Amino acid sequence: MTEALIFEQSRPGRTAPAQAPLESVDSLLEGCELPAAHRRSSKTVLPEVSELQVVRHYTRLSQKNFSIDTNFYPLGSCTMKYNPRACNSLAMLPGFINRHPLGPETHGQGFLECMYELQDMLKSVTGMQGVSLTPMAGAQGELTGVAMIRAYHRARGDLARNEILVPDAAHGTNPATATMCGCKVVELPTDSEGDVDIEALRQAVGPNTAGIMLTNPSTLGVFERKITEIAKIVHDAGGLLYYDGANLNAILGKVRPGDMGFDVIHMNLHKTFSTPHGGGGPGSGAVGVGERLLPFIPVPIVGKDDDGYRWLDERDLPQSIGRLSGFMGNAGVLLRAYIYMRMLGDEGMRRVGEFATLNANYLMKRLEAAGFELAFPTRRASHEFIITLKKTAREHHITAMDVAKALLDDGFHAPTTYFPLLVPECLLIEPTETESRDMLDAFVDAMVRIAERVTSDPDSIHAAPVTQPVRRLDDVRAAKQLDIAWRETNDA
Amino acid sequence: MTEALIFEQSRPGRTAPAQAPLESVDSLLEGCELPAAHRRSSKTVLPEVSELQVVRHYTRLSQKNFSIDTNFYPLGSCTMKYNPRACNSLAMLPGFINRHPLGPETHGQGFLECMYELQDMLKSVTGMQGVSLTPMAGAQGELTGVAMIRAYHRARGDLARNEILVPDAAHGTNPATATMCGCKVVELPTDSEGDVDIEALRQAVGPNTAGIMLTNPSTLGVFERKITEIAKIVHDAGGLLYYDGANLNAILGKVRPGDMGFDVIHMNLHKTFSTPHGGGGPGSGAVGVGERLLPFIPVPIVGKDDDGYRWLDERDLPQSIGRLSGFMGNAGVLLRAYIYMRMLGDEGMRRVGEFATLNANYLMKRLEAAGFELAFPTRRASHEFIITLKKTAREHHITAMDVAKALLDDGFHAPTTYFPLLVPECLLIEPTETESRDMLDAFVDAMVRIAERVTSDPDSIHAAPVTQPVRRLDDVRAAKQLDIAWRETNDA
Amino acid sequence: MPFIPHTETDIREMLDAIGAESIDELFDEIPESLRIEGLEGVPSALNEMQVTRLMHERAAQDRDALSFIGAGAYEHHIPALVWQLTTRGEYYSAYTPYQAEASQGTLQVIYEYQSMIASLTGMEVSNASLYDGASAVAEAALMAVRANRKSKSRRVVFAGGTSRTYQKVAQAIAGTQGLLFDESPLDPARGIADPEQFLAGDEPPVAVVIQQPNFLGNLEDVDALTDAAHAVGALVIAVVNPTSLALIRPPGEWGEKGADIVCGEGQPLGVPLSSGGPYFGFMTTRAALVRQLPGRIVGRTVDVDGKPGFTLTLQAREQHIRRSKATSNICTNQGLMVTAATMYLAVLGEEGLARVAAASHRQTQKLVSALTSVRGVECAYDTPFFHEAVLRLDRPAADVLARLAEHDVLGGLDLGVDHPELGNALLVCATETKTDEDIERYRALLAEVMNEQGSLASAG
Amino acid sequence: MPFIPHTETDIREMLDAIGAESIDELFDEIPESLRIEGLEGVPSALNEMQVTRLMHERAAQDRDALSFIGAGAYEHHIPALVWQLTTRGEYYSAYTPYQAEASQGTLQVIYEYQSMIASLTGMEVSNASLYDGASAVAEAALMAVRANRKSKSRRVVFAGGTSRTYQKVAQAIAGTQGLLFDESPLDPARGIADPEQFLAGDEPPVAVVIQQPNFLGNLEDVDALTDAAHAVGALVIAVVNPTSLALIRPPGEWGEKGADIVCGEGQPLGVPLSSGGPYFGFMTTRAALVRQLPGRIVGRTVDVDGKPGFTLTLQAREQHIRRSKATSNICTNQGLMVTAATMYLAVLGEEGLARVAAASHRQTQKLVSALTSVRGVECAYDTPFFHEAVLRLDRPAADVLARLAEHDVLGGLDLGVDHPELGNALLVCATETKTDEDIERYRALLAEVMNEQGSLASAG
Ligand SMILES: Cc1ncc(COP(=O)(O)O)c(C=O)c1O
Ligand SMILES: Cc1ncc(COP(=O)(O)O)c(C=O)c1O
Repeated sequence: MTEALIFEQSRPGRTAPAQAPLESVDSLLEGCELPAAHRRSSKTVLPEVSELQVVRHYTRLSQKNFSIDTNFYPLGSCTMKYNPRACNSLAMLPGFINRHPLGPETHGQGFLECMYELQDMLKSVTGMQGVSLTPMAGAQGELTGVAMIRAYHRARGDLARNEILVPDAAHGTNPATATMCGCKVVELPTDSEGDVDIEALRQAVGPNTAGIMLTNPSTLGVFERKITEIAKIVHDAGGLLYYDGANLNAILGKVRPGDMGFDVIHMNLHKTFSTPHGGGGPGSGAVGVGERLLPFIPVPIVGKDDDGYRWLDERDLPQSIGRLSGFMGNAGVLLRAYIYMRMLGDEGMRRVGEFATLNANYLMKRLEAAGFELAFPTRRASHEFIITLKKTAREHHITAMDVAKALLDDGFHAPTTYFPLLVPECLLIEPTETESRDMLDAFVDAMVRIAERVTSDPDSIHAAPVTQPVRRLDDVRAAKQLDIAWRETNDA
Repeated sequence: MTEALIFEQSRPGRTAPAQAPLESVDSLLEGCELPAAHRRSSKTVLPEVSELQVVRHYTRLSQKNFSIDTNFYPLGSCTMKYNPRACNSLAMLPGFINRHPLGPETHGQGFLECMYELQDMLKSVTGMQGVSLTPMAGAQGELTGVAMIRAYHRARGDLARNEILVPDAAHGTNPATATMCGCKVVELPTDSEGDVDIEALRQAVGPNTAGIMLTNPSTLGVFERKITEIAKIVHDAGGLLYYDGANLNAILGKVRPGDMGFDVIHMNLHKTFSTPHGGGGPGSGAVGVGERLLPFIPVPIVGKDDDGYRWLDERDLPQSIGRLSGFMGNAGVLLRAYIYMRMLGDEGMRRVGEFATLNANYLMKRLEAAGFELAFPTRRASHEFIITLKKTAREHHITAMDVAKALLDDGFHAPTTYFPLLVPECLLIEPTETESRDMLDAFVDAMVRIAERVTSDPDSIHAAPVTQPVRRLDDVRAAKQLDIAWRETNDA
Repeated sequence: MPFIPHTETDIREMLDAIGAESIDELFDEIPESLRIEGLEGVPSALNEMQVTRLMHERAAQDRDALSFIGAGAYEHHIPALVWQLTTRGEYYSAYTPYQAEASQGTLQVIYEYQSMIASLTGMEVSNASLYDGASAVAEAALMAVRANRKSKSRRVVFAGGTSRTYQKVAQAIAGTQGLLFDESPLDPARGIADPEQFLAGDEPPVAVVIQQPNFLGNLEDVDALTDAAHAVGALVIAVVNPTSLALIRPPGEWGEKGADIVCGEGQPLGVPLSSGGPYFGFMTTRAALVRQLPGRIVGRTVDVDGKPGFTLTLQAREQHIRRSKATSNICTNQGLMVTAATMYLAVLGEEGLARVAAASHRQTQKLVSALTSVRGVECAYDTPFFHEAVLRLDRPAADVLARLAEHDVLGGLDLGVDHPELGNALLVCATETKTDEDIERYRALLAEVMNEQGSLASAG
Repeated sequence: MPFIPHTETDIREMLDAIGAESIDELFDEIPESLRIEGLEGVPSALNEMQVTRLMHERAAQDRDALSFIGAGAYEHHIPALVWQLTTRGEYYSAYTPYQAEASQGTLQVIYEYQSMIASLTGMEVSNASLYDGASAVAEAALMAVRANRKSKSRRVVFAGGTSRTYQKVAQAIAGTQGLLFDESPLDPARGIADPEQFLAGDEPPVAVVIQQPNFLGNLEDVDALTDAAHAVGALVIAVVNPTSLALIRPPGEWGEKGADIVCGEGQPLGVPLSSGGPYFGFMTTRAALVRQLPGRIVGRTVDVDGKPGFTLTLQAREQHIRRSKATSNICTNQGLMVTAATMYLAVLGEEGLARVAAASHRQTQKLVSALTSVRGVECAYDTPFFHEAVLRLDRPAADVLARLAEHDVLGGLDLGVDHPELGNALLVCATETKTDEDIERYRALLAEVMNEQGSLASAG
């Protein structure tokens, strides 16, 4: 059923009085000096609804979502794994959520201790020398990393280095970040087996090379086998290596970016460390750095001395690239990651990479056996892998998008579609380690049923989804007849 | 989609290891003296599932429910009003939920203070002299009340009084309770306007009369107008009056059972005081008593002296009918009621009865205007009212049950059907004060649409519901081919 | 007007539709003389912020003691998922699943619950819950009387170690129907019922009640007791701790034929202590006795399309159908608690629950060893126990407990009140939540208190 | 293996299906030399019970101070429903609504959010969130440069009262793209930017940033500043506290033409303080500039049946489509916080939010009166403020604050660190959460501390 907008449920004069001060505005402002010139007189669209209406509306809306808690969600590159419920309730203990970010360190030792230990654990799993928790998502981690690379070169007077090498398979945030840091993006081609084209790389590096941004395993779902060679080439050319940690889940406990030769890394704690994705965020893009970039790390970070834990800021780290957020970053997300890591422990952490990889390889083999075409059939899957529907698209006019929509009807969230851009009609599938084999088998069954319908009943696939709150939406109209904010008038 | 039973998702050897001690049973029991003769060897059906499976299963199952938080739920006699979310979170503060019931009073002054004040507020709104919070639901409150009435007569040596008068419209718990207390039930007829038949009452009372159980307003949705006369008749005959507080919501702040002449009352805190119904409970059936029954009140209750709050028990109340629960009753429910009452305050409490009554009368008039037949067209509705579909049933073979099912398809929970038993094909409709007029109008619209289909498309009503997870269920088969516990074998 | 959504316009138009001048007029059938104007004694409204602060202050007063009290309510770790899911509005704010098609969530949960608890107790069928363990015993006694048609007796014998509170509650609830409750002697040396004396003398009872582990924590000789009761034609009501059943032989396997009715307190299965409730009572039995069960029962069936689904069944036992002849007056039960328990049992599983039971047992063994190393403290019995045990002190437990409590250690239950015959006895409990450090903290504090009081005593 | 559901059988059969001997074999493409064996520095696993206890202990260390700190993050009452609903799994564990049909819940919430925040700021369009207020300012500066094609300047001027932290963050994020940030002079007497000197000298900037209320709590003369900026062809970026907008004129109404871009910290709208995050940054603008907005945007459209629905739109601005030419690199944003904020705004409504704002204002007025009654404490400015004000002390604020904190009163922010030019200055804040008793507690304690330190000083 369509759920009316909250604005449409509004009635003049209705309120939820338990939620606001009991006195009226006029009575509250009596005797206060708030000049009329500053006072607002215009109305807003804020709805006038009861508390029950709010509860009912947002409860009902929630039911219109797929989520990990309700559906298998194999969205490649996003690591949609189980978010332990304890992480939520413990991170929201009153002591944590009521603490003001500028409160004195004496009143935050519990929180600071968690952050300090989190920094240490993240160093340990990545093989880096320093960690800053402040970036608020992967993309901000990237920005931090490239800014540090830039600062490093500048500190050495190496001002010409403003090119960032990025494989063509890279996530969009990589090139966007390089631009945001005032760098030029140099795209690197991928070879037929999904590795970076080494020759092209050799050509590309030079005195302008600031660094390279790599995801390993890459967004193609394969491990970059020549990583040590790449590292050598880039380092020899005077560049630094940035590791996009979005895919860290694949190798957790198996191999460390620091050991591969990376100088800086961001980690998506909302992926590998299972903080919730929240319908689009918040995440955390904590960064780890090697020796060379240590002085440039963004502040604040948590240090420890005889008096306990304390913030280190610009005064402690004068070469820091500075601050990226109003306070210290997404503390609540960091707490969730901390709790998750403590529950995994060293052994559990190793198992993450192992079982994420087992699930992906199993699913890949089963889909291959069922007739689906793999993008890189000669390769191991990492924690994810790609199938391409280019033949189906060509022969039956059923696209990756069509298959994605048909999956929704079977109760499965679709894999990532049309990314990476260089594989046509692709589905990037990431089951994660927290899904059972039964679920993977059920997914294969659904894919097989869809494949059968491709020939037997293609229209039904074009018509999909039919079991969702809406059917396929008119995206063109959405962009052309832009309606992105409700107004009293446009519906009255 | 059908959600497989949790047992069907089980696989041997699968666990949710974060939830149990990390050591194995054998290792835990090493060196412990637990004789083999006591050890269990048989298996259970407890499922072997992962934490994600549990979260996903019970999240998905929850979505198969109608509830106040998702639907209008005008279930007569049940007072399905908004359950404020603050009542939930505040009653579950660690200090409250971690407190052991036998912990010392020194460690429970916060809780005890709430209970003491709750007792007082309940006295105030009912006009009674004493309150015990211990009964765990309305029915247990009834049992408490009748047991006190019995104890009162016995204490006076009045041993013959073992008859309880109960109107024929009474809720099933009333006669069932009387029986459970070893009393005989004498049924009283109702007159055509919904009042107790006074003449019949006069006939019925006598030296065996222990008391009468009344709901006022009655389950017919009307206020018993001759209540003072009834009270006099029963009292004169030596009996006491029991007030079934299930319908207290109708008169909260307007009139008090104590003032009507009742000697004992139970309150369904899960109705009038908005504690959640929890899919069937828990509730609370706190009892209030007048002067005469004070000595017999069940223990424990909370008292106050110079040292603070403390439990009063059998030692303080030697004539008490005793204990009805292992500890003190449904403390968490009581806390929710307390919080609710504090948020309403005196004025808010008065408004409850007013707006519950306004909503019921409005809905009644609108349905009458739309052609529905009222059971008591000459009467005011209380907080609820009855329509009868006997004509529709006779002429179109569409029953109250059919209409109930059709309402589900429109997203409305059905009113109470086939209760009270004496009104044929009845729907007992209780909107509560927390529903908006818009919602009531939408309900009328739905009823009108159904009424139209009664003639235009009766089959569609017989076929309803069609939008729910299942269609109409085979109740006969459920009782005949009894399947009330899953066993490995019966599905393997 | 908290929680009331009406605008002034609504009120006016609604009254117009009704044809009334004022809301007050809607109450015109109520005798004027009865109407009240104010509600003295109810303070004026607090908003949510104010009540939040108030409740935080109150809760803060009750916080943070290290507790070794059991005695019928047990502190266990409750997985975070349990209450995060249980309080979802769809469970929390629904009612009894009268409209089955719109309540399949609750119904399937109850069906799963019934299956789990029946299996855990070793029985065939279960109801959907009763109020709590104590009242369940009362209902079980009434059920036994109904079920044991061969017996003319109304006498019900409690094995000597059964909770005195449960006995009192049974008396209060079932006593009015003429049931006569007796307690069999406790073997003072072993702290369990003596099978020899269990049913000695008197007329054979209609039913017996055997608690395992008993209130003192000890493991009864349930086989002998069960067989003795069956031998005289009595039904056996087992009262059990559900956690223990992952480790200990279930009532369905007691003696030759097994217990007939099993009930108990469900609280240990994922329900917080909460000062005593809400908890839930469970009750299971043999299939043959299902029609005597009190309370709701959910059955699996199919819909008109043959699709499986769930519905309330065997309602003819219940008050809303059978009225004065119902098996019980229970209507609202403890559904939400059962929802929590089902999730708890699902996520723990057999192995997890067994570990909880085993860890509780081991920590209690450690606790007893530690505390009895303190001078003046000894073990009252040498009987196998589960996760509670009775200690005997050389002085009244109340004084010791009070001193411990000053240091926020709640040292157990003073048995002096309900069991004066046991002397200076203290019932202690440890579960998997108590670490070795917690036990050591208790021991050290106890040693200090005993020492200090001892020297005080000798000084005085 | 926490959270991993595989049984031994699963593993074996899965490896068989893959054709691998062991899980390790699946890593055979990774150079042997890089593979590690253990994870030193990661402690071994705790179960949920253990980590629960640990976190309770840690949280207990951080608890229960009476705080008068604001400075960009504000303590407000958050209705209980907000986080009970926001943490429902369907919101909590979903991701960016890439599959619109299966994400209508999240999408409609964001559409409602966009509508509310656009309206509250007096603008036409909004994005779906940025990371926080500080980074939103940086994004706004970058957006202004893109949008103001007429200007050749890369200079952005901050009005003097703008948060220094925001300035630093803008520098760190946008500085690498060659933006030059300047701060205009603060009128030392009034604690606001002087409109006369605002854009004096130098080349006209591409944009200006005006914070209202400014970091010192004072209300700027936004009309004059806005018009001055527009007069020289600069775009106006407004940085606002969203709570204040229920009471204070919104940026859309500043000066002749209104601000061009509005951003700020969304935290006051239902997001807990949580040591600094996660919060969310909001950004709204005029419809004409929508294609320059960074971040996600949700639009309303219809499905193939003509039924209304919601979807991500204008994605061509974003990194996943436009890559190096995107309006920003932002991908994951702060969706869950926006979900909370939407519920917060819905349940408060305009009237509720205005009351929160008015109560905060009044309590701050009372706070200032109370504290300035203490000897050695005076008001730094006589300018209208919203819910923060600067006090000047006769000694360094740090010492005073430290003493107050010992009594669990957090007396405000010492401005000595970021604003040494203001002398011994203290930024204090009260919201609707501070009662008259709270204020009196602070006053009394401050008087004591000032007195004690005073006498100590004279004694020493
Ligand atoms: C490969 C890759 N890199 C970077 C990112 C950006 O991370 P975030 O969304 O946390 O900004 C993502 C996220 O989807 C990603 O998949
Ligand atoms: C009129 C009436 N009396 C008594 C009861 C019994 O109350 P409870 O269900 O709390 O036992 C009810 C509950 O539905 C009722 O409606």
